[in-house]
Amino acid sequence: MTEGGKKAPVEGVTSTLTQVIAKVLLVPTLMIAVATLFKGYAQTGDGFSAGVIAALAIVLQYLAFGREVVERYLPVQGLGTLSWLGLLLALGVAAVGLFRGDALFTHYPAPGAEVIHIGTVEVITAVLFDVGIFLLVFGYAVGAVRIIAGVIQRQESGEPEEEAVYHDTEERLARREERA
Amino acid sequence: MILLISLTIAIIFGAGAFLILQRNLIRIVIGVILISNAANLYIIAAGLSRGEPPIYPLPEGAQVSDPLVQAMVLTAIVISSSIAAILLALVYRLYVSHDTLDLEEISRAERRAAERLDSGESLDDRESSEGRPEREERP
Amino acid sequence: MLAVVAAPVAALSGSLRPGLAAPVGAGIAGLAAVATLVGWLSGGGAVDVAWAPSLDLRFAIELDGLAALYSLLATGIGFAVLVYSSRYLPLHLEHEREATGTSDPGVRFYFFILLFMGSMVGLAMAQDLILVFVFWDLTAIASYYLIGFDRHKEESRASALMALLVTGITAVLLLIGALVFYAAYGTFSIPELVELTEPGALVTLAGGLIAVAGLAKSAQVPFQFWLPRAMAAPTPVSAYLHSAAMVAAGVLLIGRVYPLLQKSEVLLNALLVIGLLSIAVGGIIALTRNVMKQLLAYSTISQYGYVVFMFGLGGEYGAMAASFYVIAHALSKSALFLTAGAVTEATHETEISRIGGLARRMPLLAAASGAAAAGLAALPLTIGFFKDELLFDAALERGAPFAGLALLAAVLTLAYTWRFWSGVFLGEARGHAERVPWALVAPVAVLGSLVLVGGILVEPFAALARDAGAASFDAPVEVEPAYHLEASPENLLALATYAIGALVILSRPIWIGAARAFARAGELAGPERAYNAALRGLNRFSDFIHTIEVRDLRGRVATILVPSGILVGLGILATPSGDVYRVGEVTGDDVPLVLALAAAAIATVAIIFTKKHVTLVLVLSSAGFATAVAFAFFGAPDVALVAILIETLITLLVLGTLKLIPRKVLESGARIPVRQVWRKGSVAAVAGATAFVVAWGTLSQPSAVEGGAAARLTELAPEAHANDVVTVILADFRALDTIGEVTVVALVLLGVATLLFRGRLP
Amino acid sequence: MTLLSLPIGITWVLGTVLAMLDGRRPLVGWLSVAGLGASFVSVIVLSVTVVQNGPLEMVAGGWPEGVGIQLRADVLGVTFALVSSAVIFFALVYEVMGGVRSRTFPAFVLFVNTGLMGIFLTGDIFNFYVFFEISMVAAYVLTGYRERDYQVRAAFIFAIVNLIGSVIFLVAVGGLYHLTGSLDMQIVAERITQAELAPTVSIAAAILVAFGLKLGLFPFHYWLPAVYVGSHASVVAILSGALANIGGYGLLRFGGDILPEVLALGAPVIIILGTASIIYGALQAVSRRSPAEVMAYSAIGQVGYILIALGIGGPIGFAAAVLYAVVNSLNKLLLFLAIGLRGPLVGVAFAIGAFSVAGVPPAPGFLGKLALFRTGLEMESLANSIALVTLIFLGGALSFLYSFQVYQRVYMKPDQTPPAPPMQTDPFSAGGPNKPSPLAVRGMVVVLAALVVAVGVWPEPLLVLSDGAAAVLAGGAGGAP
Repeated sequence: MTEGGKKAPVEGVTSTLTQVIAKVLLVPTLMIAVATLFKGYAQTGDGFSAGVIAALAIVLQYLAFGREVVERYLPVQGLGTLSWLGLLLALGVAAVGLFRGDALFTHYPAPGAEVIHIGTVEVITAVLFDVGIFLLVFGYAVGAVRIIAGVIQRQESGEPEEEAVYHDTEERLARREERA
Repeated sequence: MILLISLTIAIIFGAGAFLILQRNLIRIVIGVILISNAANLYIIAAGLSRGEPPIYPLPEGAQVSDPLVQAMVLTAIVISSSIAAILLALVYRLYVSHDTLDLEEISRAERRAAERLDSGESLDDRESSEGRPEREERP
Repeated sequence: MLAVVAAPVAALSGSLRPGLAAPVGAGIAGLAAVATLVGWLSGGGAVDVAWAPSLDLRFAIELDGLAALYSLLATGIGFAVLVYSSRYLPLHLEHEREATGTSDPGVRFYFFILLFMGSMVGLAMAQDLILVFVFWDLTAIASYYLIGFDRHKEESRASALMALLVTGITAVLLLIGALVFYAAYGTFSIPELVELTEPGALVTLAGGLIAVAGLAKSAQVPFQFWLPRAMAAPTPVSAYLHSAAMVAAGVLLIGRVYPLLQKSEVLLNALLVIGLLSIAVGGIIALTRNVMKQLLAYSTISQYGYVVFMFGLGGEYGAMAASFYVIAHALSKSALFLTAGAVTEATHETEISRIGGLARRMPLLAAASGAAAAGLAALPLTIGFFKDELLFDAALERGAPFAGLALLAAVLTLAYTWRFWSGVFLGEARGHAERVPWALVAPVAVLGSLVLVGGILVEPFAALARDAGAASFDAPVEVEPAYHLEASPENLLALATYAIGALVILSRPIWIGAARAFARAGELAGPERAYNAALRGLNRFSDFIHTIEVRDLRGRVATILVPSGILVGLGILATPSGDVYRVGEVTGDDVPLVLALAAAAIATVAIIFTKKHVTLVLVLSSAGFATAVAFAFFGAPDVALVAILIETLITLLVLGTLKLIPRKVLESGARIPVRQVWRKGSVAAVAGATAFVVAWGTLSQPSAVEGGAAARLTELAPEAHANDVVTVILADFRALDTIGEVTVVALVLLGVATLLFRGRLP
Repeated sequence: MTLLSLPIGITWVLGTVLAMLDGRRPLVGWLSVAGLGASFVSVIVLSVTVVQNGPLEMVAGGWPEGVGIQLRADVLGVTFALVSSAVIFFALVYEVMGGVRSRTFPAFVLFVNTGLMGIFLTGDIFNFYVFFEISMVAAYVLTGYRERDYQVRAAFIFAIVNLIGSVIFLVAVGGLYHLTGSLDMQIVAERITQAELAPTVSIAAAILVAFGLKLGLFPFHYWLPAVYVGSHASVVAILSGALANIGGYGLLRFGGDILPEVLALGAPVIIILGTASIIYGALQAVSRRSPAEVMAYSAIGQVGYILIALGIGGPIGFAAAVLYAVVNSLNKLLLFLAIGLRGPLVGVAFAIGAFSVAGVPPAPGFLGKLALFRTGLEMESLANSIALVTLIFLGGALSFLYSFQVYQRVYMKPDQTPPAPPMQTDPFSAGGPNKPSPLAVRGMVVVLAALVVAVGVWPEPLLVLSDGAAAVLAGGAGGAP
């Protein structure tokens, strides 16, 4: 998307505009995401929405700056793994109850018991669970975009598509020739 | 209201079905997304007790929306949309190996495969090139 | 006694070393024969343990007279056959190797023939119908592999399949029969059933089903066609199959369930008719055959026809005579088959017309098989004499016409037996003949001498048959075969047999044409032709519907949508729909919701008419947003938020994917002919209508949310330290759903990575 | 409580860990095998407990029933869990022995297992849907495993069709909730009786379609041959041996347990569909040339038997349906694994599978046939009984025919000549299409065949399970106490 081509002047303007907006929006969006995550118990929103919001912030960077720039300046490598770590965290929260002889997914403190507050944030295991989901969704969305960006780059760098597949069918080659 | 909702659901579902019946794979995927939308709308309508959002403090005596269907729909939306993502990946993969997004062409390849089986050949005989290299990791 | 059942297992270990297989197998067979004999003499024994109590299945076996008879045959003749094959098989394999260039160790042979023997013994002893069925099918499996032993020959494979199909499919009738009994009496045990059953339609039905299975296995009309085909097997297999196993299993089954069968007059008469038909068909065709093994095969059909006939005659004599007949026939027939094998080894010929005069070159073989042939033809001083005596006894007991039929049957036997023996051993010498190893002759000699011994010392054999007859008849049997040098009816009939037999043999040129015409008619219109036609027809029909499916059905989603619509429609039609449907009312508050819904519907319909893919995606997302707005008006802000976020994300992903694919490919197949539009449109209409009916029908019902789970969840939310009930449901009450949902999300990422990125996580 | 979570949890956690590792490494492969083995053992322990002490229940989160999601293990559930778990285990061992070719294969297999265990052990209809999606998503990707052209095609067809099925099922779940106000299976079963019949029936029709699609029931079968022929052997074994169980279990659970009245009403339709399936599948299978194709069409037919038994219902009918489903899973596992191999010994395994399909003892198929005939004889009217028994007999005869026609064509050859390559899959080794598969893999399949025979020889545990499962269903609304 960074290549201008014939429409370079127009795209140049738009991309500069997007770049500015993207730069400005990055940090606030991430903050909103974190707020959505921790305030979810009181208000609309939860780990899931928070994850998507945060991811959209990153995606915007991709759209504005292109893959190479983003990956140089932002630590986005390995975010796909992050999603699985998030799932592991959520599973861990789920299993806590089992180790204490309670049912699966028993959250602590128990229903009705006193909850410790740090500021307005309640310290309960359910929040930890939401953090896991946040990580997972964030990792998922960014990961998916990175994959698409990766494939685009593969295509643009002229790497043969066959590399990605096992084999060619005759008819496919014929069709390709026809198009060329 | 019930009738209106039902009609909307029917329209969305019918439109989705129409798209699923198309030949273009992208349209098929969109059709699947649409029928999922219809299902989600149906579920939220299934809890048809509209009222205040179920967030404490609840207004005294007010009708509260059914929170359970909301949770269900949330789950269903997430699942259906992420599955749409995997369908898209499959579509791309089909494009890479068949160089087309036309279902007819793909069915034709399927028919040819069936004929090959009938004539006692292996599916692998013709479609794979000899001595194809193992899929190696790129550095 | 149980050592017998273990035979196949031991054989397997022996067959690991090819050289050892033969002696080990023969040794086991011999031991088993001795064990059975001892077991019988010491009064038998029984094992009865629960097998699968839930289905009332019992592993019930008993060494009664019937079991002893067939076990002795299976193991004893098995022993002879194994000794024979220890020499024959290497020769056979040698020929095959020359023919195909491949070598085959042949251990399969020993494994399956011992499996055959073991299951035959098991079958003989089984007292539980399901157990009978199990062993029954085991014999079918073993015979399948033995008949198809020469795997490279198309003929043997087709024959093996035919034998398996005919006997295997009819075996299911045995199962059904057993279940009919079980449904009525709650037991599979034969002795118990014998006590419980009363004559009536049920016994006729169930017994008839079982009898059909038995008749098919014994190659009786109209199932006879598989047996001659089965001659494609190596000769020892044929010998065994015909005399002591497979075919004998059929009459064994009939003997086993005979106490049940004889409660039905209809069944007995049916047995009579089928027995007679088989005697006639088998006998007449045997007279026309030229290939040795073919002649013997048709003779087997005829001979077991006798046995069935005798069961049909019924009574004390019938039951006992049938058992005795099986012994006599088994000894003779196995000897004759082995003779045929030895002769073929010596001369490399299979047709009677191409050999002759072998008596001088192979005197011992000629004598031994002569004894066997005499036994089959029921000459005096052989055990065969008594079999016919008993036959005549049984027939006479039933009435003079039956005696006449029995006489004709005996004449046929005499004629074709003579044709076989004289054709091979008498006349002028033709062709060359090599020496055959002793192991190919000795078993014939032993069996032949047994035939003679039986002719003099008949009592042991008679005792065995009496015991067996008692088991079949369900009462003690007091029949004593012996020579009576007087003009008793039996003796007169026997003499008549010899006289007419001689006439028939001498008048061969007169009737042979008619007999051939009969055989030819059978080939043209017989059951074998029906079998082949059915097989071909089925395959052709299958190809036909497959073409239809591949051409018209594969890849057609409509094949799901339309039947679904029909199903739902049927459901609606089948149920009363008085005031099920409600229109519901629209109040002023609903207007925003109505507008949002309308927007969603309009945007959705717009998608159909959008051509360009990018526009398509944007219209799609607007439809999604409209739906999200509708969610908000349903009082579901959480849902609305997530819906909007997700919609944004998915729009980006779709656009991204579209970017990966060239525009030309992207548009491929996007336009469809008008005709298809109408067809697809109507299918879509059906789908939409179905959705409408389901939605309207259910939504019209008063919502059961009051008093439902939702209210309690709302009440309990503060307990879980939360204000937003939806969130607490997601994170606590139904956290299992949530974690499942996000697992799907994570899996999708992994899946996309697998498909596009070689499974590396980005 | 832990016992109930283990079958679901073990593979869930392990799958999460393995998703981050390279599944082609043998260590990772064997780790996944160990995990599945542990899961399988936990299912066995759970089954024994359930059979001896009655159902186990647990509400997630420790909330009262009806608030949280209830997990419940009854005999019906554990029976299906047991057989599915076993099928997946063997398929995975098979693939790991032969060499996994994709990074993600073991993880996806573990997640299929997680989803299935969840389905069989949950007592909540929406939770059922969620687990259903977990196993389906994993299966969509697995279907494309090895990524040949025809495998990608298969994956796409499979995904589209099953997504339609999922949506239809989701609608049914929503409808049930609307009518009863609850998602708990027991409560739904109690309350649904008070709802109007018409909407209930339309929901039931939706459920039938959804699970019929999963089973590959005629006329919802069209996706099945392409997928079963195209996909890799171990994947097809999982799809047909484990995943198809969702359909059978779902119909039993939703039909027999939750909507017994509607099931009774719809019995004729179900029996007719089953009949059509048997005839159609068997007729198609007769002339197919490749073993995979024959068995694919056979699968369509075999499903029909389950439907018939379900339609007849009652303790005997339900028991027969469960029994047949289990036996069918084992057959398909064995056959499809054998089809993927070549070389000596493979024929033996295929033969045992074929004998089982044809209902020849001692392979366990005959138990299924026996139970079915017994069910057929249970019909109220004599004419129906005769018609049904004749039909099952004909179906059995055809299965005899197609199993052995193809067996002869492909396997009954002299041992020494290289067998014609079985049609479907690529060889394990890179040594060309006629090279025999590794001995260890072939050995494993033969061992599997022996185990299958063992089930037939000592059927008592299976019978106890199927009878117990039937007792759960025949117990009427709400299932076991």
